[in-house]
Amino acid sequence: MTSSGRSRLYAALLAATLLSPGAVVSASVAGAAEDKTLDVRFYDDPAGFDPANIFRIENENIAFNVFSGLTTYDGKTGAIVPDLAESWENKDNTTWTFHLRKGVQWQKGYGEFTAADVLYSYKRILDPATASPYIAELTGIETMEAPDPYTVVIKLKQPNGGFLHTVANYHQGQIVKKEAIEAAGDQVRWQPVGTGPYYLESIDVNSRIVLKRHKGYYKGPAPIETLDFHIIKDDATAAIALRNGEIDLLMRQNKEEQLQILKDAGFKMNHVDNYAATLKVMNLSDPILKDVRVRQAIAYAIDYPAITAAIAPSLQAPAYSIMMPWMEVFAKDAPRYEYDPEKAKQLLTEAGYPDGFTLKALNTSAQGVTEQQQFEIDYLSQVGIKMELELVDTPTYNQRRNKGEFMTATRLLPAINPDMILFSYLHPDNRSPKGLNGAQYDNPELTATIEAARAEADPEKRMELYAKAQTIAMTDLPYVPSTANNVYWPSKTNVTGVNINYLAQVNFWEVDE
Amino acid sequence: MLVYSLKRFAQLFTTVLGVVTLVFFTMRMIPGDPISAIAGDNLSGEALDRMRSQMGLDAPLFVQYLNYLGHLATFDFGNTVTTKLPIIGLILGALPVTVSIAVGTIVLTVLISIPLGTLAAFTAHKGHRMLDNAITGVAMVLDLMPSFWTSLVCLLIFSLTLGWFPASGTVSIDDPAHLLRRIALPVLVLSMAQVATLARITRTSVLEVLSEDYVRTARSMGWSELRVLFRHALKNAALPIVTVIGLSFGNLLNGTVIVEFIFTLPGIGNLLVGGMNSRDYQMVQTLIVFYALIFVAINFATDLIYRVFDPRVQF
Amino acid sequence: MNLHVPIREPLLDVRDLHTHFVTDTGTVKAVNGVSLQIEAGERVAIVGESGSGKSAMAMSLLRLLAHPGKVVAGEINLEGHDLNRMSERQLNDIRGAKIGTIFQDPMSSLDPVMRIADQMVPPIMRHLRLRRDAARAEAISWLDRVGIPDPSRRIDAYPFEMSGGMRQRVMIAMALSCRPRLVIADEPTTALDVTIQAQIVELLKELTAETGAAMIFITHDLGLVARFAHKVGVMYAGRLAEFGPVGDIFARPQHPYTQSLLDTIPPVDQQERRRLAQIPGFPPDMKRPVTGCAFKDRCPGAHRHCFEEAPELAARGNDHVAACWLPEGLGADRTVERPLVEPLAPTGIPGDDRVAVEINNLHKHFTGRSALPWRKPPTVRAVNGISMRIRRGETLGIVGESGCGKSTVARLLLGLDPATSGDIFIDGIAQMVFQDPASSFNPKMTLSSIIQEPLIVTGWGTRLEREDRVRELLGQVGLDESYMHRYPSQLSGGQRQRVAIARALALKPSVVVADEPTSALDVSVRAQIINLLMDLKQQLRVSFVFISHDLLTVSYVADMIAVMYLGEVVEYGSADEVFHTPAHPYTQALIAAMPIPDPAAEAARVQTPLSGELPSPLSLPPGCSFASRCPKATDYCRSHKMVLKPYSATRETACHYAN
Amino acid sequence: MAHFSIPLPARRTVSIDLSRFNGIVRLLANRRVQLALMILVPILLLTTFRSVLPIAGPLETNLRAMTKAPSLEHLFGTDRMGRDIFSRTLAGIQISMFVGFAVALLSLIVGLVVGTLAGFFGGAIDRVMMTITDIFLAFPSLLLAIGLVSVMGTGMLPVVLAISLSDVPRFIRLQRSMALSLRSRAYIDAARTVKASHLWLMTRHIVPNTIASLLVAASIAAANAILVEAGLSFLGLGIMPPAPSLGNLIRDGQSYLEQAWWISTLPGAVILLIAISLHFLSDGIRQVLDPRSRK
Repeated sequence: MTSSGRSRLYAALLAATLLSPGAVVSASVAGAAEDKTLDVRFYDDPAGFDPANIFRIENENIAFNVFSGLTTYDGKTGAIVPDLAESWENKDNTTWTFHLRKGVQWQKGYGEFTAADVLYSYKRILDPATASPYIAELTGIETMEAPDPYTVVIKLKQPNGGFLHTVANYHQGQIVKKEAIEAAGDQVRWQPVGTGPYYLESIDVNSRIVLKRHKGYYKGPAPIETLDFHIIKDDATAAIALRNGEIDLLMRQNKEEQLQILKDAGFKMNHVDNYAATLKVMNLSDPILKDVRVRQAIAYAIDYPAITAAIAPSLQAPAYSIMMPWMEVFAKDAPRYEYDPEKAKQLLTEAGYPDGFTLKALNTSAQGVTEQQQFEIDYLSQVGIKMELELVDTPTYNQRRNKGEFMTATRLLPAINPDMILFSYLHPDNRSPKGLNGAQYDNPELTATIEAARAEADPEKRMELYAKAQTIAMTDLPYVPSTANNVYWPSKTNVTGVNINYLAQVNFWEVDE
Repeated sequence: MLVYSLKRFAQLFTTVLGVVTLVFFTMRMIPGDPISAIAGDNLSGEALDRMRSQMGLDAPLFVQYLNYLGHLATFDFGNTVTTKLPIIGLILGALPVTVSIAVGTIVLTVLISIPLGTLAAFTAHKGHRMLDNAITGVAMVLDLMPSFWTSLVCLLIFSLTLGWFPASGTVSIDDPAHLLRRIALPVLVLSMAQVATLARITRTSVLEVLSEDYVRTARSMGWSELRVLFRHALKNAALPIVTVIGLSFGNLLNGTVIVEFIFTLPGIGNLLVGGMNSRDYQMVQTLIVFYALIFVAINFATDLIYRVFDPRVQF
Repeated sequence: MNLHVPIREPLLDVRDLHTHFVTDTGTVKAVNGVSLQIEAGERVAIVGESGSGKSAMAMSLLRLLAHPGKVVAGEINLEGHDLNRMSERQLNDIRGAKIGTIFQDPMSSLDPVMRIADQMVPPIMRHLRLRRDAARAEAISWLDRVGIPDPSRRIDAYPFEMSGGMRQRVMIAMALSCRPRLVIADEPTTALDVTIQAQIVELLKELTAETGAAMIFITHDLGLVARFAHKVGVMYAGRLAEFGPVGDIFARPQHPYTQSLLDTIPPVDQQERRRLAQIPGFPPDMKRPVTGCAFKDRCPGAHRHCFEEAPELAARGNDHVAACWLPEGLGADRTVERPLVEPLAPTGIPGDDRVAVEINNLHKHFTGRSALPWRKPPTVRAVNGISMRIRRGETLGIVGESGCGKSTVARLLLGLDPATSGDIFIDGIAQMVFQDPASSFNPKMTLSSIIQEPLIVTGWGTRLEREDRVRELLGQVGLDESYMHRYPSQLSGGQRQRVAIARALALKPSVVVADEPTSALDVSVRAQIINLLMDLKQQLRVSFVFISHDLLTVSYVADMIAVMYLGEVVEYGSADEVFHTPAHPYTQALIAAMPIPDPAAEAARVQTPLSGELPSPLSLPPGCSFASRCPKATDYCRSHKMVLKPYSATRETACHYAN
Repeated sequence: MAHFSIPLPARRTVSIDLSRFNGIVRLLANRRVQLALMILVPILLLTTFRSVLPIAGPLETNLRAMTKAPSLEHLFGTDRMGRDIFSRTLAGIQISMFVGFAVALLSLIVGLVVGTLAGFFGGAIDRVMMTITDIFLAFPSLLLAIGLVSVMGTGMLPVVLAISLSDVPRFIRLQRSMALSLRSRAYIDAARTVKASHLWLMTRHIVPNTIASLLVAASIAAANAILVEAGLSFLGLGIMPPAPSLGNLIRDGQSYLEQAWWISTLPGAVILLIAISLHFLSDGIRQVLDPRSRK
């Protein structure tokens, strides 16, 4: 066989791998012949990988590859696809029956995965002793049952159309093994055992995380034997390490200028666009901001397309809604606020602030005043609004933001479960300090709409309700969308399959070199 | 000697206790706690409060303080607050990195600056200012360049362009050759900042010694100038030099943060900043105790070295 | 005695030596054309005041000048070879080997961090080409010869483990260790106590006689010259003013400067207490070119010619040369003009019997910190039970060597330190004139505010009144009003001491304590200050406590003298009596050690310097504190404490055998 | 280089007479001071009158002139946001100089007061003060900085305090050692014989004689503070951008070194010039104060 013929076959097999999880055996075997190692940049100190207590994307990405959920997200489309559950059905969005995959093996010899593991995992989250911050995600469950080892039936207190997100391979949705948890004691976060494509072989919290291929992974072993994550915090150093060939794949490059250098040097610029929106949270209990015209004026006053084009054409794009355009629920007809300083001035005059006012923006000092903020200050000053930044360090910032002690602050929306976003950010039950509704937003019409949407069984009607909710939200504007963020994982050209999903995560089972 | 040791011990005790108390209450006065540090964009206040009470961070301050002192007295440094890692292990893991950087820097600095400073002093003593000015000037320029800037320039030159040293990679004392390659650039960068100070001190003290009466005595007995320089001047000038080296060693241990960050070295500066950013009280407190211990130990070592150089120093 | 029979060429022949210091503000011509010859075995003293260039000249010989000093012209012929034309390397074979050097301050002239052996042995190895052990043996033998006890052990000591006297002995041993033909001694005894000075001078005399080395002896002390030198060179403004045999110079000085210098010394003979001669003005600024004789501005006999042309050295007798246009300088009868000092009755002011100061059984113990808390801390008994009375208008002189407690007494009198026990009664207030004119004043204050300070602090008068008082005081100490706004650094040493006296007098004190007020001053200035103190005493009827190690000056100034030793007064009485008929062996030793500026008298004295050094004040001997050094001491002395007992009507002494 | 081996002639006082006449004159006559002023004065003039110069404001962005190399229009070029770096540098100098000055002043005052008390009284006061300075010296300065920023937020004041906190112990020690050696000076004894109060002794005799040395230390501390501020900025603890402190300027441009070297290099060169001038200034002050140490 000619070499071109062989590579064509290989490509075909690879395509098959990506398309249908079932038919991968031969490709994986081909990969397993060599003991390949992929050196990956990891950008911060690891904080542990216990699904019940996991924080920050980089740690979540490790967990994403170690654990599995009943469902998971497709790396390219963001759609929910089967994972440990082969299939499922639901009644009235209330009773969810999952049919589990058979023969799935736990890592490190913990045997076969069964329905009991699912029940244990969810109960663990719900156990107050676990002190999981994600407990609220599962409190909607009324009963959980395992009629047989391969079936799980979950009954919800109220209908929830987005429940498949809850059981996805993310946070509370990740399935753990009782025996492994008990064996780890208080070191659970450092001894994760899952059913995912990679297991944690060793970790040096100061410098290195090593993942090894889980040979018994139900889709077949991953092509790469070893994932060697090196902690490199500085973005410029990380770029140099990639250019030096010390690493193969750079997890997140957040400096536009480095992206330019890497692009010019011919590296592969793996990326996902619009993975999340940055919002300006308008605290409606503020006497000035409670006037909707003021909030709209702010939205009209800033030219985000110009800003993103100027400072980070790769990393940012303007955002026009709290929903991302790729989402199913995205409403195209919701109001948009294009740059219009005259209109902003007019609205301010109508609201009684012809000379503007002072907008105090709480922010973290971690990056100092960003270029974006500097532009915002510029733009706002042109309509008479004086934006003053209150910069505090990250813990303080988080604390004040959660307590609602600010005039305006920002939030980065993780944009995967639209229903969850709408509830967390717009439902009055979730007003801070209790929840994430930092705007203190309470519009009964919107509340009724999202509650109805969640319960609605008919998908078309649900979409309509969601669209209505978006229209209300974008008219009231408790959150002013500013930018949508893109995520870049530059790599050497021979690294393939780096598909970053909308949680900014990469499924390494798909990666090869 | 016994008396001296007792005194030292008393000094150590008061310094460490003072430091511990200061850091304990300062840390808790600072807004934000370990829980708020891990709160990202999508954890609600309710969820965080649950975790807070779970971790017992709401006990009365004084009780926490006494508890802490009790643990300290039994050398129990505990675990990190949120990640539950044994702190002593983290510090012992990071210490060799930082210590190698500090030692490397001191060695390189000494190797460069003492000959330079001596040369400058020698020529200045003879009334030739040219070389003296040049040395002092270059040292000053090196001293004044911000280390984060020189770090990147060094990376671009020595790592990217010349390919001599890696920019990343695991550091371990088990592999000294690799360790040396990894710390070479940080050591270079840090030495740049130290050379000026040490060269200046060397120059000043050698110059001072050169005008001492006993140098003239030695010259009057037919000792050559160079011999006088090496046998008399350097030995007598050693005290201020040793003091500065001791001080800079202490400074280096907490001044390596920036290079550790840029060169991705897992040292204790890294731990400190990380601990501070995550409000890990336990971590920061323990590190500070370490710093205080090191500070006192360096003072002690400096004193011992004094004794080697100057027989007049008695304990 | 006559050593200078001209045999061959001289050992050292210096011709027209010029040494300059080039500084930012001008060139100091420190040595400006000196020529002199020294024969083998000859001891030549070079005298002169600060800045006369005597040290620069001596250091020029071996090119040991610090930057920017430089020999710019001249020949320095040592045994026919011109040192000035030698390279550094060649000169290093001369340094130490042919010419040894002894420096002024034994405390700073030895390397503090090197053992004696490491400093002495390598030069011996190098110059005498000996192996290490032989060189070490040689070094030990030299230490032995200079009187270091237990030399084979002490050679491994560090300098700080030795006293100043011992260090100077080491310095001498080192300088002589390579058997040089010439020894240059730059003020070798200035930093030492008088009894130690006598020891060192004797040692130098003996050793140079033994080795046949010639010697250049730089000093400002005319008494030492008389005791020590064969020949004397008097330097002034970088040149030799006069050069000749010591007897000749003292008996028939030819240069007005030499003559004035000799006149400034208080006479030994107290019967005729004349006002001391003063040399007016200042030495010339060495940065400026001098036309004519450098001394002309200060010379009472200067005439026109002196302003036009500098005199060269010209013969004035056998081997005697002087650089003066006047045939005999100021002449032999110059002393007559000086008035007699009005003698005061030793009991103070006639008709005024009041006591200004009374001290009863005064103790001052300094307690150190003990090594361990439970151990008894070490205690220095700096003042150990003294009692004295000073009448109004009387001057009490306190003499003694360093460490005897005399300065502590001063501090106690002034209330600067609290006494451990005993009483001090002062009728009025006490003020002080400090030793070091450099540190006596806050350099940041003008003279006006310095002198006003006591007035301001005690709330005296208004500002105008205080300024008037400052003017009055400046007048009393002989300074012009224009000095009011100057700073201390703008004054000469003598002027500073005048200001110090003015400040001390500001509050009209009943007693002024002067702690070594003249010891940091040059001879000519010293005379001015002593004259001033004598004048003030007569005008203001103020009591003085005059503390000094210089017996000659004290005997000239004081009415009563107290001799202190180890915190005790060993002899106390009228100045004449104590000075002329000392009763206590220590007083006798002090007077014997005191150099007298009269070569004939010196030659006649029996030189048996007091042996040994001051015992440690931490462990005083149980009996008489002087017993360890006393030539007359017996077992009785060593076991019995001595107290002052009347010796005559006006004298007390603390010696068992004096009575 | 004046190491006189000869004792100074008495008339030397005459030459001091004139020069001593006015300390400023002597300072101005010093070559190092002249050099320092030749650099500092034009920089300060430009800084002060930057508003009337024909340059863009330091915060003015210009999307049409992004990342432009130095030219006549933009002497130091422009940055990613099209801001004129020359203008930002001038504004940065103002901020950095203020930081330097404030740190120097604060350290000086605290050092002076505490050091004088400790050195003058000695004993228990001294021991307590020294223990406290020991504790602060043993405390990593970075931690102090992080702590202060957390408590006070970012801005000028916390930066100044954070830098000062690590300088203050050094100033205290310096002042203490000088006070210690001065307190046994004869002129203090002289004042004590007339029962001058402690306050009088400290304010009239100790402080005037130590202030000059502290000033020397302060000018070095000022130069150092400018650099430390730059380091703190790098860690996000300094003065917040867009305020163009020199540290921020270098930090902003640091990662553009390969594409646009001027963004960080030119402001960096200016920091260097200023710091070197401050060192020269302190050297000059020292030389003028102490003619013997003209090394």
